[in-house]
Amino acid sequence: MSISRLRTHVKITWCPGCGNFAIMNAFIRAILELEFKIKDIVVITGIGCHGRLHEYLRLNSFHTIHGRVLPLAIGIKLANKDLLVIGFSGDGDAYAIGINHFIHAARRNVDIKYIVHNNMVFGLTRGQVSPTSPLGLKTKSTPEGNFVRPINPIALALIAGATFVARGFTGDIEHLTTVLKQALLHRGFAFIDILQPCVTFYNTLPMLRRKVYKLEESGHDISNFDEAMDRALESDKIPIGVFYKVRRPTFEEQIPQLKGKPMSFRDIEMERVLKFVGKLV
Amino acid sequence: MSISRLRTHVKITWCPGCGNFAIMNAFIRAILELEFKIKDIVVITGIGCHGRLHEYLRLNSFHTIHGRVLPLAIGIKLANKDLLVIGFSGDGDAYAIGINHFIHAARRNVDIKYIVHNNMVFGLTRGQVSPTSPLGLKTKSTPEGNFVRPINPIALALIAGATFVARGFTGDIEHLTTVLKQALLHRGFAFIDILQPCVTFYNTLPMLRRKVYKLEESGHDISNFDEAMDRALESDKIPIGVFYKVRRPTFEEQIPQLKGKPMSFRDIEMERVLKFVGKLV
Amino acid sequence: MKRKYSEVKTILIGGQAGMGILLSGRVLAKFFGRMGLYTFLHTEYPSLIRGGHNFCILTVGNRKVYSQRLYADTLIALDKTTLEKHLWRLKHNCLLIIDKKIEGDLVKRDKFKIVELPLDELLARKKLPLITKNMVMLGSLVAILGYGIDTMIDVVSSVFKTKYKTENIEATKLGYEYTLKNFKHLQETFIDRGVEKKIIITSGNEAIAIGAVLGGMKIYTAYPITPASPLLHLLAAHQRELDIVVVQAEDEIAAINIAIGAWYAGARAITATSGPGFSLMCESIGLAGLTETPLVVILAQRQGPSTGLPTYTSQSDLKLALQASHGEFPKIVIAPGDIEESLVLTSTALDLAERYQVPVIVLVDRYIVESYKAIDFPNITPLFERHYVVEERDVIFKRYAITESGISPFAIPGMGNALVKVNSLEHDEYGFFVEEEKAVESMIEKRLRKMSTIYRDLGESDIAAKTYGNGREVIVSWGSTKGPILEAMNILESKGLKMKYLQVILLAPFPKDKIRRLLRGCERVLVVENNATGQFANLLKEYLDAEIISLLKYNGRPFYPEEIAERVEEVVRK
Amino acid sequence: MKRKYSEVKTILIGGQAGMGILLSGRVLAKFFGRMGLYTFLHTEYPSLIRGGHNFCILTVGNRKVYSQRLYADTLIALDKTTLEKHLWRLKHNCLLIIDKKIEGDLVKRDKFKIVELPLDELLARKKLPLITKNMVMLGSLVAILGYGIDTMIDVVSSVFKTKYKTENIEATKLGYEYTLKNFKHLQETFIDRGVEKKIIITSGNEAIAIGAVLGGMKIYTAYPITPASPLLHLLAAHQRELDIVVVQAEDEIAAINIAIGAWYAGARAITATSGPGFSLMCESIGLAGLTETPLVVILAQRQGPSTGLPTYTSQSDLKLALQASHGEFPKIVIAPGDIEESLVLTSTALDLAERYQVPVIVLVDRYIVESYKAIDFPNITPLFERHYVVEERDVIFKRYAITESGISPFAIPGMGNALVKVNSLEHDEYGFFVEEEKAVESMIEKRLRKMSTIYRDLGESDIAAKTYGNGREVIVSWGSTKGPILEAMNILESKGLKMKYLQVILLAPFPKDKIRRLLRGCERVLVVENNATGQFANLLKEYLDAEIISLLKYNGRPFYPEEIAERVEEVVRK
Ligand SMILES: Cc1ncc(C[n+]2csc(CCOP(=O)(O)OP(=O)(O)O)c2C)c(N)n1
Ligand SMILES: Cc1ncc(C[n+]2csc(CCOP(=O)(O)OP(=O)(O)O)c2C)c(N)n1
Ligand code: SF4
Ligand code: SF4
Ligand SMILES: [Mg+2]
Ligand SMILES: [Mg+2]
Repeated sequence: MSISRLRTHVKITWCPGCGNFAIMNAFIRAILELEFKIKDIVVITGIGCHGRLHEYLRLNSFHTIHGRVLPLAIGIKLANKDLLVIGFSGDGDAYAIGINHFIHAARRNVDIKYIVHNNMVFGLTRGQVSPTSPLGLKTKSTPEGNFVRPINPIALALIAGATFVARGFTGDIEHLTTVLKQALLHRGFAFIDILQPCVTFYNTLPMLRRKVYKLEESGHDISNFDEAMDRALESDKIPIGVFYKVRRPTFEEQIPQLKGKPMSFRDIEMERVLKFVGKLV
Repeated sequence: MSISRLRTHVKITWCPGCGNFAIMNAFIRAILELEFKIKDIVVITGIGCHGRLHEYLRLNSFHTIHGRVLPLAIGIKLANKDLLVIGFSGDGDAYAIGINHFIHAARRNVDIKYIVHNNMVFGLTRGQVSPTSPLGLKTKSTPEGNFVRPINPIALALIAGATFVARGFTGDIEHLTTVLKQALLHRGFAFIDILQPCVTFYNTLPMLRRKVYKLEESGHDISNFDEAMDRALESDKIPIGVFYKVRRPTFEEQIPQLKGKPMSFRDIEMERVLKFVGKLV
Repeated sequence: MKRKYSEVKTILIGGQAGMGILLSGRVLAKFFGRMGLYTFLHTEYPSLIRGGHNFCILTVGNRKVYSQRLYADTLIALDKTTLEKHLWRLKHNCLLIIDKKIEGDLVKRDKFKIVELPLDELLARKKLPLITKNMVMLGSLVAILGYGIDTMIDVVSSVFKTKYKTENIEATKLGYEYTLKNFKHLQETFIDRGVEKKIIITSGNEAIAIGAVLGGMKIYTAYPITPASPLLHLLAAHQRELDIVVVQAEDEIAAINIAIGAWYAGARAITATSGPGFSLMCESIGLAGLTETPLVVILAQRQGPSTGLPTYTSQSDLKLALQASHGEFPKIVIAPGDIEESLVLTSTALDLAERYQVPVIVLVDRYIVESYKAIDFPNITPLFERHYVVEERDVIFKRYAITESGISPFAIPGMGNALVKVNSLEHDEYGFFVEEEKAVESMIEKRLRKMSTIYRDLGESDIAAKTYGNGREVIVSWGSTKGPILEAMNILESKGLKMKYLQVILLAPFPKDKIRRLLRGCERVLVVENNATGQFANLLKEYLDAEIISLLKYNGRPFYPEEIAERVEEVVRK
Repeated sequence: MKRKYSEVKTILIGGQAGMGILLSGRVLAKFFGRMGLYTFLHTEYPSLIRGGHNFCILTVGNRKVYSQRLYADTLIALDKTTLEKHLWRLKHNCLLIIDKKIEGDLVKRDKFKIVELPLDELLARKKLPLITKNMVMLGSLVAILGYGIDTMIDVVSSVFKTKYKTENIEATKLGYEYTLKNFKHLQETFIDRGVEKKIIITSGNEAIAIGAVLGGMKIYTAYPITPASPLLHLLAAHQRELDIVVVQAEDEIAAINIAIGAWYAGARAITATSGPGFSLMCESIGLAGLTETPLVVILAQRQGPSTGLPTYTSQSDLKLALQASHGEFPKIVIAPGDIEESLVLTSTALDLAERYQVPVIVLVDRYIVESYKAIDFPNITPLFERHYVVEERDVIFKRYAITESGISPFAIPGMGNALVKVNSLEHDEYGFFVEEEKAVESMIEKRLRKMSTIYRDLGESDIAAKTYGNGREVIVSWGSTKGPILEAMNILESKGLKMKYLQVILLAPFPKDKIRRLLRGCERVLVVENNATGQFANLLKEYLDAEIISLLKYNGRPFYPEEIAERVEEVVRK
């Protein structure tokens, strides 16, 4: 299958040079290479430039309201655990309005994938400060420079209990594709923060190119939590790749009722209800 | 001044033996010992058993809706930076519905104090699982035992950028008072997670007594972030005391307009407005 | 068997929180149920864990009992406060079962029949824990009413599964025997046995749980909040046997979005909350509306605004339910009037949500969900017809096909090969974003046409509105005021005043034609509601020419039938 | 100076996003302002960052211009799409300024006056960047209209502070000179100079900013959202000079709670948002309501529901604004009708909020906040009377003292020695939790009495409603439809049809008596609003006996005066 098999007819409206292109392409490649069953994939996107992705993907999709990608994804997965459920957010979507769901989804270890387009700025609303904007960044809402310390999504995910934590970079599609593939194959909550430039409001590409290095080329042990945390807290250089991966029972695996047919397709068993009502006599 | 000076006439309705008593008493002692100006203290409480605290304190207070203690506290502090602003939450209030505000308040380093009554359960709503409930805990909403990993508030606060991070324990009022005093004297966002039993729904007291030890008695360096993080991630023993303390410019200190009189008491300067309107010609 | 119609007796039980007051009420209701008597149990407690005054009013009858009554035939007082607070409720010659410790100044001994139990002494003697005091009193009551103790022991054993089971049984026996020994002279004959039918005692929350499962709910997700959380506890406790999944979310916004996700993926889901949580859900209700994703939200009202009075009832969220979220989209709002209807309409809500692909809000309140009522063993038939289609072609599904009814075929991702695209932005038939004027208009019009379709389908149905009784004077109400109104009609009828009562169930789309028809020729109506601004009366005003007299109550307490009857008499007289 | 009344000309500028279309409109408006002409600038752009068609319509006149017009006298087309999309708007003999690259099939050359500019060539020759194309065209227009270039250069320099300043000036000159040289024969005389007054060009957002500061706003906090975010940008950029603090919150719930905290501590604060954010704020609006904390929320409506059409206008959030939050509490909802009123009423809102200690919702919309209008230099007087008291005694302040007006004295913590206790639970006069029936009732009644007090104070005032013109036929509207209606009245008057227009500003408490009085004897009214269900018309229906004819528009676009005039003529004729 070629990439176009997964594209709709819809014209892309991202700014030329935007990092979203790389994310889309790497994602399509990962899906194709892993030969997932197309009809069983569901993509959820939040509101933001990143959110338009769903328009371009010939996949089941739900373009939801700002900040609520994760609870929606959890609902989908609980309804039908046979679906491959992938959420996409922007850094505003994920870490400003939506950070509570992020922490809680990570600790639950629901088997969903979460991909954050981190351009360190609010794109669609035309350039305000975001929780990942670096100190000093001048934006429309911080004209004298941001003075609030950026959050560290990788470290937060680790602390929150995510079982797969990675960072991607749109400047290296090959690498990004590999990371995405690993995430898609992980069983449990898989989180990837992808550093992408917003060429219109904050072009991080040159800075990122200078700073990134690959974890897998630096002898990093992805099964070691402490090491993952140390890397997450690095600030001069920016490691990309998988920080941490561990297999823990997923949320669904711990709910006995979920064994068997997906909830969506089950019928009602009358004896069960009768038994329940019987107790009220 | 005696403790009763800071008590209202309102009868306390907490269950006998509840940890909230210790928190209230330690807090009152801390306030009295530090000789703060009573009229300049504002206490904010969220919804939960802990929230009734405001009824018992003869202090300015705002008993607000569930989960929103921190933004309210920030608003108060910005309006009048001369107030000592102290927020109280429960673990549900702070870490379930309110965790986004927690992360963002910590990174902003607003000069407010945040005290969480962590009884690892939802008390007022009669015993459901909370984000800090341990694995296996049977509650009304997890009758077969909680299987979602608890969050680690101390580690989250550290990662989020809080400049004062501590843990208290209601089983040791002396120690709790000392910790509270340090928090109240800290300039910036001071966070204390206080382990308290809920004698009605989850009595943690025996377990806690067994596990706690004091950081200050174990050679802990509160200026060392990495060390703080290591201690935060301990699981067999439970360290109490101050994990981390650093002085960084507060949010307010970085806003030049806030210098001088509190915003609440300022007038309008007409020339400023005229100048602004003049630009629209 | 001789049966006096409408014989009801009222028992009030009160004490401090933690004394097992509410539980005593339920035990007693179960007991009477086994004896073939119907009951209604109203409870009241403050928003505290310990301390504070709790009480419950159990009204018993040999026909269905629709609400508690204002005045008591029997008072079981575990503390002095109970006696002080409720003295005004006690009928002449009322039976008092009290702890001997209670100082008696308050009680004019000649006015009442008094059973004083030396509780501490009795329990100490048998080495029983103090928390079984309430059971001693229930045993005592059983003795006074002339019943045998066996059924009561049965009930007690069924309620206390493990913890303190034997202690509670012992305590019950203790009270029974002590009373037989010392107060046999006070024995009275109680209401004759009623029916032979199988009676169940259920709270509104339990009824909703049954209705939810019968309607095919597979996922329940909520954030705890009074008075909706008992539903969470119940469903969590029984999730395995009911074959459902229960998730406690991190907040109400997460809860409702989990539910929306589940519906999108084909599983019926419900979330329940009360005012504060519902306010938080507004944005997401609009998401369901625009994306035409089915959704059921149960709003159990309590006294607001804001945190307000968390444990007290109210009907003050009607207007918000009708306009929850910015923008305009079709939705259904239904208000069951009692526990039986809560069961049926929860099933119905699930069906309607999927049929019309709209959010359905089920408006109940603290008074419905936390009251207990004896009802006949319900008709357990599932309402579980699915309304989706399966498209096997590998195409992008026309999820928003423009149709005359406004209803587009509903497909589920993963079923069939077609892809299902859903969009919170305005969209074309396939779910792609559009901004062009004509395209926008036609999608908005399609969506709003559903409202007419729903109106056409339901506006004249039994779900829309029902009448009871017949008479020149008319009462109109919605929701939980139904019970007290029906009881008030009983009271009035016994005084020779026949009433007609119109219960409106469907609040959106508003069944204006049916209401107009049912009230034709009627010059004035009394509208009864539990709020301060007459929200429903104002709604009615738009469609009705009759004079509207509002009877409002807004102190967090439900109406008592006596209050309504009194007001009706006032109105009629003037 | 000779002056023809009501001479207006309309210029449409279109091109792709990123071509500086909207900016061109503003530059031109400023230019005309300096020439003593009034303008109204309407803009339209899709919810995208790049690509997609942007356009703006600038209507110019020598008297105040209240809205854009439907048909254009001049078209400036930077791309072909502009020509295709707007051909229908072009008047006969319309002036076309187009990029020479655009293929001319579409344009019937004899119908129009055409200025073709070889933009790429011209710019390349001068080594100017392509993003200055728009300025070449503006220069060209200035030449055709027979103006000198100096004022335009002035305006351009003032708009481009640093970046590309000289390039833009050069480009403007280039267009001016090229046109003078090649198209002097097309020169036309434009509208005569209007006034000598000082005119400012302001958007609704700018007007709100001015009003906010004049009303004493000290803290502005918001989460970015279209179309409210320009207000955030503006206030952030000027926070130091305006002596205010601007905080971008982590979400709308944080924003509104920061505002509530600020008000509690005595600083006036505002948050602004649009539908999705407002829906999220509902719970907190109830918090302000119950705790009687003043609050001002600006709701800039856009087309919903849900994410909907983020960059398009709507008036569909009225009902939510009226019932934002569960429960019942007094609130004020005011809807400015235009940019001038947005300024004044924002100040007023701050004053009313503190005076009555209620949440005040200022309902504007995308059409008001993102349109630009030439207005006379406003009367810059602050509305900054404080309404709090200072209690020096060391007591717990009776923050909720029961008063006849319902308004309790307002104190601020830290001012004076009294302690101020505020409670989201129902409370007594001191702010302590109460559940007792009588106490609850009297506090609810006290709060609701404020609604009557506000009604008494404002119901007959100018803030309630205003009328314009006089005639048998009546139009009623609220909010931003005012502009197009006033223009429609001009059109109709020129055809001999005089209209009366009633603008309702206060939506809660609804000024029913004033409206009834102003519409006495009127048999039918045309209600104009930007939504699909006639939310305001339904409200009016409750209070008015006249026949209501609704003119609705719900495709995200504002009304054009021509559409309204046409509908009026239809109604009158039939
Ligand atoms: C409740 C709500 N608040 C605000 C918005 C406005 N909004 C749309 S996208 C966005 C943030 C965009 O930033 P990010 O998530 O980083 O996405 P990007 O555009 O950078 O990809 C905001 C605040 C909204 N749609 N809904
Ligand atoms: C929006 C909203 N959701 C839910 C509730 C119900 N509620 C009240 S307190 C509480 C949690 C209590 O737990 P915690 O914060 O740990 O406080 P505790 O009672 O244990 O001190 C909840 C869910 C509410 N008041 N508001
Ligand atoms: S604004 Fe930034 S994030 Fe959005 S499409 Fe353009 S470059 Fe990409
Ligand atoms: S329920 Fe628990 S937290 Fe609440 S008062 Fe009782 S012991 Fe304390
Ligand atoms: Mg971003
Ligand atoms: Mg707790």
